[in-house]
Amino acid sequence: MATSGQAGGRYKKLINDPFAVVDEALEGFASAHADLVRLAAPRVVVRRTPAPDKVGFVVGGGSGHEPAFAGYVGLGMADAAACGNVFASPPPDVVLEAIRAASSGRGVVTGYGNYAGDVLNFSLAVELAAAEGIEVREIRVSDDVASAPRNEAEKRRGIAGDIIVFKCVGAAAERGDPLDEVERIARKANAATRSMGVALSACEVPGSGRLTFELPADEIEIGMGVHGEPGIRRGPLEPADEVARALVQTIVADIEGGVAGRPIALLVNGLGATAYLDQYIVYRAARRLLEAAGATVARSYVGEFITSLEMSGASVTVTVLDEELTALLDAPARTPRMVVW
Amino acid sequence: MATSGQAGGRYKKLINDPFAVVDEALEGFASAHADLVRLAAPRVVVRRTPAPDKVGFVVGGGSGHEPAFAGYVGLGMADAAACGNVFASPPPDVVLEAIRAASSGRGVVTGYGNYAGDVLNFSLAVELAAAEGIEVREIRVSDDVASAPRNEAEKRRGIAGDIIVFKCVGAAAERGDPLDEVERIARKANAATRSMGVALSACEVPGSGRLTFELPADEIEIGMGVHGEPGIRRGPLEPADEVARALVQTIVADIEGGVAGRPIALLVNGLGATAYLDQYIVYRAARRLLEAAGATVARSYVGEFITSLEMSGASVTVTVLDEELTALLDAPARTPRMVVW
Amino acid sequence: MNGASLRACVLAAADALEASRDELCRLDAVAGDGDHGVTMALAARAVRQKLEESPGASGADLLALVALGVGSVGGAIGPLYATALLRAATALRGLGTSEGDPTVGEIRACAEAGAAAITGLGHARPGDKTIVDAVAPAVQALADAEATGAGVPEALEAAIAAARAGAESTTGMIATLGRASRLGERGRGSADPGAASFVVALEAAVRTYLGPVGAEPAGA
Amino acid sequence: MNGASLRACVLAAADALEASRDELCRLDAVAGDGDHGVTMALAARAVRQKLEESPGASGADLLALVALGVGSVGGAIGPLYATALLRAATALRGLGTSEGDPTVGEIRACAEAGAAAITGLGHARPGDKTIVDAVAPAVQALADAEATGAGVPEALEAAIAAARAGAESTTGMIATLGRASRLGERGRGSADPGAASFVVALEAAVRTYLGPVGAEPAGA
Ligand SMILES: Nc1ncnc2c1ncn2[C@@H]1O[C@H](COP(=O)(O)OP(=O)(O)O)[C@@H](O)[C@H]1O
Ligand SMILES: Nc1ncnc2c1ncn2[C@@H]1O[C@H](COP(=O)(O)OP(=O)(O)O)[C@@H](O)[C@H]1O
Ligand SMILES: [Mg+2]
Ligand SMILES: [Mg+2]
Ligand SMILES: [Mg+2]
Ligand SMILES: [Mg+2]
Repeated sequence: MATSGQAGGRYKKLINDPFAVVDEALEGFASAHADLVRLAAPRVVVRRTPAPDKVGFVVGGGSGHEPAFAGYVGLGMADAAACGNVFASPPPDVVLEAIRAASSGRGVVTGYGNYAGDVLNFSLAVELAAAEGIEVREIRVSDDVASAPRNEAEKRRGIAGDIIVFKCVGAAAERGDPLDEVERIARKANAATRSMGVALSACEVPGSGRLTFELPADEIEIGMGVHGEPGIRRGPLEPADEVARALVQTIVADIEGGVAGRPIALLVNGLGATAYLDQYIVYRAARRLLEAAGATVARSYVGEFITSLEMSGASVTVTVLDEELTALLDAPARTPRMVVW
Repeated sequence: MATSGQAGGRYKKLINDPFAVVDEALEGFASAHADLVRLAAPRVVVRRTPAPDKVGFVVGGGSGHEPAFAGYVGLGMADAAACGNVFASPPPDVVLEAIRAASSGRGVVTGYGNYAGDVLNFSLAVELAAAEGIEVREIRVSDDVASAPRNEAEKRRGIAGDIIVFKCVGAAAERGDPLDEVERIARKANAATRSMGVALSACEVPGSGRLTFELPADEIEIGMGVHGEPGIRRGPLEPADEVARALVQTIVADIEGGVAGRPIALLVNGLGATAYLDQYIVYRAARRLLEAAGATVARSYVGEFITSLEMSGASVTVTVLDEELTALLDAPARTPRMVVW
Repeated sequence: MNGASLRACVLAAADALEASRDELCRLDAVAGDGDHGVTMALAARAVRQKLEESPGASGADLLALVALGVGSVGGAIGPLYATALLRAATALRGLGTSEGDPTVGEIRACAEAGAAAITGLGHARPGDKTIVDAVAPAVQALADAEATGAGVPEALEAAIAAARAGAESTTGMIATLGRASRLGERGRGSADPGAASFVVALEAAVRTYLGPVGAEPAGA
Repeated sequence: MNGASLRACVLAAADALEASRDELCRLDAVAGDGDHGVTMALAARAVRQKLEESPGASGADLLALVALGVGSVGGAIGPLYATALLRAATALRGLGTSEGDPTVGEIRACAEAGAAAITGLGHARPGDKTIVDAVAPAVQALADAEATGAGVPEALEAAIAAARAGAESTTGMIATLGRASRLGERGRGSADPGAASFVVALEAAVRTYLGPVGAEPAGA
């Protein structure tokens, strides 16, 4: 049985030392976007020009998900990003450094995907920050409906919904909202957001010498996460319309009150190797299904927002909007990988 | 020998009918970015709000290169994009429709990569437009130094340099430059721009049932074009620093007077499946080499600007800048896939 | 030439091109972008649709529709076929023989007009490893047949044989035009896809026109 | 405990983890994200660097350095090891025995403090298919050895055996915590990578401490 992977079940990569990928890429990133960001410490990306008086916003997580997370540091989004090794949460001292950089005395919010490693490391950092007198609120994005049932929604992991939540939180902080307000927005945006993804092929953590999983040549994994964590089922490779139907149906069924008559944001995220052509075909299918379910697609985002190295696949994210969230999504942002104007 | 390709030497795709990929993706694209663009005809993407009185700018080419070309329609870049089948130039009537939509009476410039098919179809369209009284100037982007020697530079094909040229031309047209001026800018930007790429794996034209080429598991193709046209040599997969060296050396050797003491724009383009991590590692290496050669990297662009479906690989583009080109690159743009603010 | 027959010939060529999709993609993958089979299959679809939309079209009008259909696929091959077929249609119209069966000379004249359009637009010469290497010998074979007074079936069979030999000869050539032109030596050893697809289309069309081997022309 | 010896034990564990990189990635690929071998190899590098930077460190100070090194890799495993080693270092410091060889009871006390830190931070219980399933039995084996008055070599061998049995038992378990927890039945049949790497590290460290089989403890 043929296995997924570029060649011989492995991927060819444009890298040097497999253990240096994160630091080399961050050096490149910081120099390419030096007008917007800089490296405050080895794994800590901060705004070139810090915002003087606002609630700080720190994002972070494992590397290998670019443009997440450093790509969202800048005006209207994050003040700092804490970057870990590939698919590994940054350690507490890196997160603490990011919190310090983001702090201008009005408190800090940290936003990250709900994974065991991130929870452990960020929580420790938050404790350390508190000991330094910095008040930090944590928001664990948990949009992946495939990762836990609705009655255990707090166990769900965070995938592409990160970007919707980060955009809203960043905009709220940027306009000067106080800490409680920014935290409220964070929880509200997270609660309004649901995602589900599908993987067509695996990726390879540099240095691991193997793919993150094996998928038969004619199968896909429905509900897979952004690290190759197994999803809810494997099935044959179906047309994009059918794949989109599986994702959208599960998402819509999870939204209390459904989507009929409601404005939504629709985000399609490519995992890395999926062509834009395919991403827009999935978007088209998802949009048709959501409109058929009575939703009004008020805002759309298509592209690679949070990837899994060179994995092939995509996810669909739906956020039920109101005026407040819509205004925050539309607020200006100028970051290396998201510009809203 | 293992061949490249996702699985069984083929790629899994999120598509429906392989012959409908372009139209389905364009439907998705136009609805996702309805605030900026609309479909004026089946394969013709135009600005939602046409610019009333300026030189028109039409870009176009085969599909499968997204975000090129429709992704660059909008304020500060193109007025219309003519989209062909996958890896096939749009036919003359589609180009003509785009020219008509872009024309506001001050003439039109068409910009496209220098490929036999595009030259044939665009030239025929330009003749048809002339018969309707629309004056059209053609700029064939020819930045790929691997595709022909320097003394036959007019035979070179166009790859990621497209984006630099399109940005400058779009900005010149937007600020109201007359037709001669816009054409001058187009030729100047093209003359100042050189690129070279490397492919690590192939892609699959939907419906073709096969990869565009076979590459052994441990080899890369240096100088490959954005459709999988063979490059100048095959070699072993080397570290990113070595690959970047091969590209940058060839590019710099091709620049009359070299880069020492000159400001340049450096663009690294991912072909589709190459992770951002890898792109930034290539950027870092290219930047170091260019700086070592005495250049000042004044502007940087990293990402997927012109892809080859799910091909793995990257290209490096260097544009020798002056104040005029720099100002045009920095001018505001608001398009579905390029926002400069 | 009989209109219903020309329509049948075109549809047969369309079917044959679709059936050759995989092989044509394979040839194009050697040195080009691997899409030629898909492009010709799309052309076949587009042509079929044009013919369905105009069920009454025949003769030169039908050729013009085929030109529009093939031309709609764009790429390098679309405008070459489109211009060639439009010029052939004009030549056919000029002959004013759309009711009866064409003579060898009439066929030759139309083919010549089409071939001239291809070289006029694409600037390829024999030996450049393009469709011209199949088209030019076929036209020459028709001219030779005309000179020796051969019948239509014989002339058309000679044209197929010449086109096929020409396409096969591209295997030893190095491309100098189009996508494959930067390959140099590495492209040698594989036939030009455009030349190959021309043989596929020509053979299917002629076989349909001539009917089962030895029978009278289908349109007679 | 002898400082040089502890250092040697740690370096042996680092070597062993690096040598197991592929196998640990393979285990993590079954149900997790396939990086555990890379993470532990990065931890080994970081620890080695910390030890090189402080050539004089020994005892509790050395354990604290190891904690910082492992912790620097982040992920789920980094903070678990870091907290465990820091607590073990504190316990060791409290014993005030850094000069002589530790007794079984002293080893048990440090191990218990470390194990408690892991469950306190990660909230995993035995049976959840985590590192706890290897750590908890090892600590229990030390306690049992202490109760029966066994010697240090015997106690440590018992700890290894118990850890290995515990790690092997995770093969039949379904993960309920961490990345693998959404896999359900499909995760069964493969050992937990964190438990497996703990056995690798423990075994290498103990073997170095005890020296060649039958020999006196290396630090003696
Ligand atoms: N200038 C030209 N003159 C004649 N034929 C050409 C020319 N350029 C390309 N061709 C023909 O087109 C064929 C390629 O067609 P196709 O693959 O459909 O187009 P594309 O190159 O756009 O992918 C070549 O095999 C060759 O026969
Ligand atoms: N809450 C937890 N308590 C104890 N151990 C855990 C917990 N979460 C994860 N682990 C351990 O961590 C291991 C995974 O480590 P690793 O692959 O390095 O981290 P990540 O999950 O961040 O990729 C698991 O096999 C398990 O033993
Ligand atoms: Mg991990
Ligand atoms: Mg093509
Ligand atoms: Mg082709
Ligand atoms: Mg892991």
